[in-house]
Amino acid sequence: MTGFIFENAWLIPAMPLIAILLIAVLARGENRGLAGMIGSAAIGVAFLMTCWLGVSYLRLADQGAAAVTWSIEWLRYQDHLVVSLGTLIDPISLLLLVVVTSVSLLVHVYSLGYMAGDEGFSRYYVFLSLFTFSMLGLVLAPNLVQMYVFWELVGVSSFLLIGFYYTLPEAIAASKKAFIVTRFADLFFLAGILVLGFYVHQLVVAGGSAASVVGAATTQTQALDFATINADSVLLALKGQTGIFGTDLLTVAMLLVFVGAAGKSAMFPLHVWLPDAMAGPTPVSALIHAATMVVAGVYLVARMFPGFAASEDALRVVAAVGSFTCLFAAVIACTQTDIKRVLAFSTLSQIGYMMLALGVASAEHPAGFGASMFHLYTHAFFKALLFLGAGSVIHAVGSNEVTEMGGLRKKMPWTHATFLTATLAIAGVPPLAGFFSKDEILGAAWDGHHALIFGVGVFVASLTAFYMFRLYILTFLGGCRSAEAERAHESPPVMTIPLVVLGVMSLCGGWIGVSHFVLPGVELHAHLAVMGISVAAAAVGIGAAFWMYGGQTNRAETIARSLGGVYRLVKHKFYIDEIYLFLTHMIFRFIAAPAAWFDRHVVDGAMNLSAAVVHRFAAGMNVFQTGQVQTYGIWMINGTILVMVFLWLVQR
Amino acid sequence: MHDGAISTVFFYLFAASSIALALGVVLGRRLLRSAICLIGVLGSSAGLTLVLGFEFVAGIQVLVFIGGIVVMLLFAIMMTSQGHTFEQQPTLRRRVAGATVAAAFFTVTLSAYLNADFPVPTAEQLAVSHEGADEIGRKLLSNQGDGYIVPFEVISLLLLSALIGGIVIARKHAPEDEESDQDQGLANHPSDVGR
Amino acid sequence: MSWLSLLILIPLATALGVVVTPESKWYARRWIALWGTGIVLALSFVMSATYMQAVQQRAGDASLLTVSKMEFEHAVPWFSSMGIEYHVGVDGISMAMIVLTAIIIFTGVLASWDVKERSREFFAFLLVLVTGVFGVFISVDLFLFFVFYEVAVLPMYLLIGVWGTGRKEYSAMKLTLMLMVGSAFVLVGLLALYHAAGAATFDLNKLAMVDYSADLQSWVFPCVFVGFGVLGALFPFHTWSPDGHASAPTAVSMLHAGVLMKLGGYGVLRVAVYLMPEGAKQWALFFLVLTTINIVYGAYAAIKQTDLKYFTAYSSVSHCGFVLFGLCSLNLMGFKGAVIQMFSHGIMTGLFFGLIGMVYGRSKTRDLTKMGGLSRRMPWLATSFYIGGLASLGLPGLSGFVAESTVFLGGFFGNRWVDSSTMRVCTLLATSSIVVTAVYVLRGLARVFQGKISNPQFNQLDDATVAEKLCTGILVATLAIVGMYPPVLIDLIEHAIVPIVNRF
Amino acid sequence: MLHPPTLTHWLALSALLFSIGLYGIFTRRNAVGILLSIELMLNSAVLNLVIFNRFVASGDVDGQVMALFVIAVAAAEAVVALAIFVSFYRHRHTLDVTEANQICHPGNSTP
Repeated sequence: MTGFIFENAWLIPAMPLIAILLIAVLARGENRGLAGMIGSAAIGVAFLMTCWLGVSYLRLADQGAAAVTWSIEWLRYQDHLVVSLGTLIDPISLLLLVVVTSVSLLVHVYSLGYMAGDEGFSRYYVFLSLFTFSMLGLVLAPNLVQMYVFWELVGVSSFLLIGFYYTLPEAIAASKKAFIVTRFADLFFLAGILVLGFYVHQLVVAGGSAASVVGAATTQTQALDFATINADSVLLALKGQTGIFGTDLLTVAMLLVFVGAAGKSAMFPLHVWLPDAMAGPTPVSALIHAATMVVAGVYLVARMFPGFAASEDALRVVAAVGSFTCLFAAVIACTQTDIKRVLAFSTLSQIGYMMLALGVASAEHPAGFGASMFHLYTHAFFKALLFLGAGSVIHAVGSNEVTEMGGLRKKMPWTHATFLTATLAIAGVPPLAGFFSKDEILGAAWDGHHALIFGVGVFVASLTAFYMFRLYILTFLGGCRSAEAERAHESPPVMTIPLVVLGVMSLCGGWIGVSHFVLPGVELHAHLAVMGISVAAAAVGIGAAFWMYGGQTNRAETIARSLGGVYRLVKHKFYIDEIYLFLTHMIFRFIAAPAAWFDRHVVDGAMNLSAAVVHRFAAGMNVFQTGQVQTYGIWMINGTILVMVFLWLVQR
Repeated sequence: MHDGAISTVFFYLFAASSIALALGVVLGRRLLRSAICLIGVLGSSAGLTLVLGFEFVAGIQVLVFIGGIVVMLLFAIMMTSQGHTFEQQPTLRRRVAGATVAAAFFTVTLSAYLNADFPVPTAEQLAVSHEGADEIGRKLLSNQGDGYIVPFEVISLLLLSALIGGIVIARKHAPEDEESDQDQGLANHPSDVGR
Repeated sequence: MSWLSLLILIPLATALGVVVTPESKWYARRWIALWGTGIVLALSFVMSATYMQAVQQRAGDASLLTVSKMEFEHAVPWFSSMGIEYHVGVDGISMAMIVLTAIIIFTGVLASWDVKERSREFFAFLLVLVTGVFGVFISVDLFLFFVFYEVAVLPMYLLIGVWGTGRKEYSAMKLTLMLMVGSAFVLVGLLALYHAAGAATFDLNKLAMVDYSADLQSWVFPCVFVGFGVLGALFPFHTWSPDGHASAPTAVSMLHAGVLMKLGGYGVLRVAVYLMPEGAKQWALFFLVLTTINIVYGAYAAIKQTDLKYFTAYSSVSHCGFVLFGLCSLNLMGFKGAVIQMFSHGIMTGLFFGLIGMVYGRSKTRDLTKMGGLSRRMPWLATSFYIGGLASLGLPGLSGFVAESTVFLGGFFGNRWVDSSTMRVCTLLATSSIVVTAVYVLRGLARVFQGKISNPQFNQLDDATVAEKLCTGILVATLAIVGMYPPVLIDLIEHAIVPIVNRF
Repeated sequence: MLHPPTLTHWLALSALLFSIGLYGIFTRRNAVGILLSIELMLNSAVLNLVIFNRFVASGDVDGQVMALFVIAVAAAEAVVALAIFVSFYRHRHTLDVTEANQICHPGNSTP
């Protein structure tokens, strides 16, 4: 894999980094309008370079090749544990590069309109560029540590962007929550890195001397490179060692990594931060909390897929968590009225879909792997479109509540058209993008004989169609339910053009054979039966939505009332936030407060006690210090005499 | 005064008087009387020095010790006593302790003397005449190896600085207080000013 | 005359210059101090570069595998009857510490730009203090080391007692007494080693040649470890640190938390671990548990603090725990991580205390509950604070991550002498502190800088002055440079750590 | 007949005088009294010097020179002591040394 763009792939993430510096230097005060231009231009260049890279890659004879095309030594822990920063080019990293740069470019452009006039305009673009830089670095990571490094960096840029409106208490709380929950998950990721680092390092060192396990271990073999970890011999050796709780070591390591992935991808039960993260600006939600960052977890699992596949238990956990989250979030989405929250739960559900797809794949039948990547790719476009469309609506109406919208179809034609496209795409209506990817996932589940998962998938497909059309109907159809909605008008072109581009992608994105690109040489076949089932499910969902919300009836309310407690439970997101809040309070009250008290009173008390004892003793000694020179003199002379007598006696 | 018998007599005479008067110095409760006793002790000491044959030193003792120092102490007593010249009796414990220390010191010193092996002077050594004053003067001002010019100058500096120091310590502190100080005399101290 | 002696002579000369500046030109003092420390800073960079060249020239020298090779060595007999010498020299570890000290004192002077009260004594003491710190880092002779160690501790008492705030006398006394007790332990240990080595030399590398009996090491090692550990805020001897830091004036907190606490870790590495590998093997487990408590407990205690300085002080306790934790790992990564953490935490906490001083100087309160929304009025300070906070929670790209990840790997890899599962449990517990750190850092920062402006008086506050911008800018840049390109630091220290590891 | 005094006699006399002075130092409560005792001791030291000059190094005058120095020092000491007494008395209206056991007397602002 040679060529200028391969060997200089680092230029792609470098672009947003340069943008940050330029914005910091140039776009201050009155010039802050420049920030958007600089940021958009830089990411535009990055996008063009990605296209160049993609085209060069497609021209290669060896399809599906993977290579680290550029690297520099970064952090030298010890021999065989040298971390390099590098660029790993293979189909999935290329796919993610395309997704990230294109969506990011569109969001940058869209924000020119959406954020115009905000006093934190240049700050916004700095954060956005920081995020893009980190995400690109994450995607290109050739080793676990680089992955972790940029993993944390995307986390912090997400934190900064959620808390962008830093005077709003809910934004502050949401940003902290997002960071801490994902950080908690990252702890497990880090532990996974430690476990893998130690045991793979052991194998590499042994391989270097005895050439036993890792055949071709050289001094250049680094334990934490994906190339080393994903090697079959290493995985086999890890599977052979016992871990804790009666599982093998590989499963332990992979599960630890998966917890990290689940945190970033907001899988149940670590999903609580994502709905709150909608407190950030809407384009941010589109870019970070829908299209790119939250799929990092999926990407991580895909990156380490050989490990998950080798340890079948870990893969089963992935499938279970994925399908549960997918169902759970879809159910909640049906009851929410905040437009961004509905989309957030829909994101959760779709990421669950991707995890589910990975879970049903295996080394022999990797179809699910391709399907997952395919869905990641299509989802990025239609979900970004949905969020940007929602942003356009919020911009016009000034509220997030669908109860204050309605009837926007005529007033915002471009937004309406593109939003509808995306809704159809996510609902899985042929021939839009979502249909193909969802169909492949269901097909993979079917092929893998995972009946339960297949059932869940179909049911969620139906639910997805239902809640998305519910949202669409409430927002765009019917009559206006508030004065703001009456006055709403279409957004400026700088906002609608990205919508149209994304609309086109949602429409046609599915026609590209991503699965073939990701899994070259694997024979994939379509299932007409599965296609039929999924289309039927979508139709049922859409029909139900129109039946309940289409007319002027209040069937929805009637049903909600008849469900009673169950509805309330779902509406309050199963009270999981409250449980977390309770647990946090418990930690504060029963660990932190006692620790602080203990320190002040016991540890410090002990120190003060020892000081007091010395003081008491000194006070006792003070009796001898009369301050009378005469007394001192008596003691002194007496002492001298005694010493003299003593010396004299000794001498004799 | 090298005549053996006479010097023996004088030795015992002066020794007895100096011990008796010294006891008077430390035991008497009247300061003035103690000071008078001290004059006696110093006088006896000068006599003893004379017995040893050192006329010059004896003269200096009388001049400086008695004529200078003790007179100054008498001034001190006069300046600081306001009628009650009786000194309070020290506590018994203090007296016992002091006596013990003094006795112990005396015992140790004496036993050291008794055990020491001093070169016993021969008769002709003892008979060497001591034309002291000129020899002393030469030695004091000599800068040769065994001369005392440097200590001599140091002592003169010391005396000068003691003189200045004495003035500085005893003078009234704040210059601006001088007028009121003069009104109130010695009984004044700085914090009283302005009351 | 060695280059190294300049490191102690220049601060001393600067102190002298400050003292003789007439009272009418008090503003000249800070310029003198700034120039003096600036020269030291430049010198430290030049020396690091020279050191790196020297290291590359003797790469592969097999005789240096177990003895630390010093550069810029210079020895003059001092008390020759006892074998005490004025013997100075540096290896990579001390070089890194010297650079750290130079950066902190330079920025510390900038942070004290507006000290007007008794500025003569203040700057003089500050410079004497830093002379002692430099002296410790350049000493090869352990007696000299100890002398400088005491020189570094004592001015602290006056600096806190006179220029401090709050319960300053109490804090100053507590700090000085506890550190003195610690140094008494150290002295006992040093004398024991000196005696066991034949009472002929205090030279570190000559002492290192001696084969001490395991019995001796088994009691001297804990003595020295605890002695230095007091300075390194080892649990349960850390309580001087919150009070001391809370009361100290800005530059002193910076220097103290940034550099002086590092003397603890440095001493443990240089004296305890280097000279007594057997003792280290015996005691590693015990101290590992203690430092784990340090890390976790410090972090939890920080959550409940409402005073910004107490908050940072407890976070320092937690972070300094990583230094000692790394040293207890007894392997290459542990030691390396510990040294990186010393550097990183020094810069980071220097930044924190500097910023707290600046914020306090404006808002006149350090109570978290009374602050809010300050980032609107002081964006520069808020940004710097956030970067410092992110570094302290181990964000990659800033130096904290480099240090902590190395320490964690070191702890997880363990060694042959300590039960590996215990090591791993401790490591994972220590690792868990990064979440707690995230909690308290984010809460604290959100309280101070985010939200609505809590007090109408805050609307009048200004952002950083030029001196303050320079001060925070240098520290932030250092954090970022080490974090983004760790080889600058790792190349410097690695050659010095290898001999220590090889002794095990 | 009286025994002619030997060196030991002389030394015993001077030691006795010194011991008496020592006793005085410890028991007198008045500062001037203590000074008197000190003079007594200095005097015995002078005596000792001349005694040794006479009996041990009778050819030299060094003992006498030393005696002169002691006398000079005694004079200097008396001057300073006197000044201190006057100053002390002015502050405290007494010369009782048992009262003088603190550097900073309460109620007495440091000048």
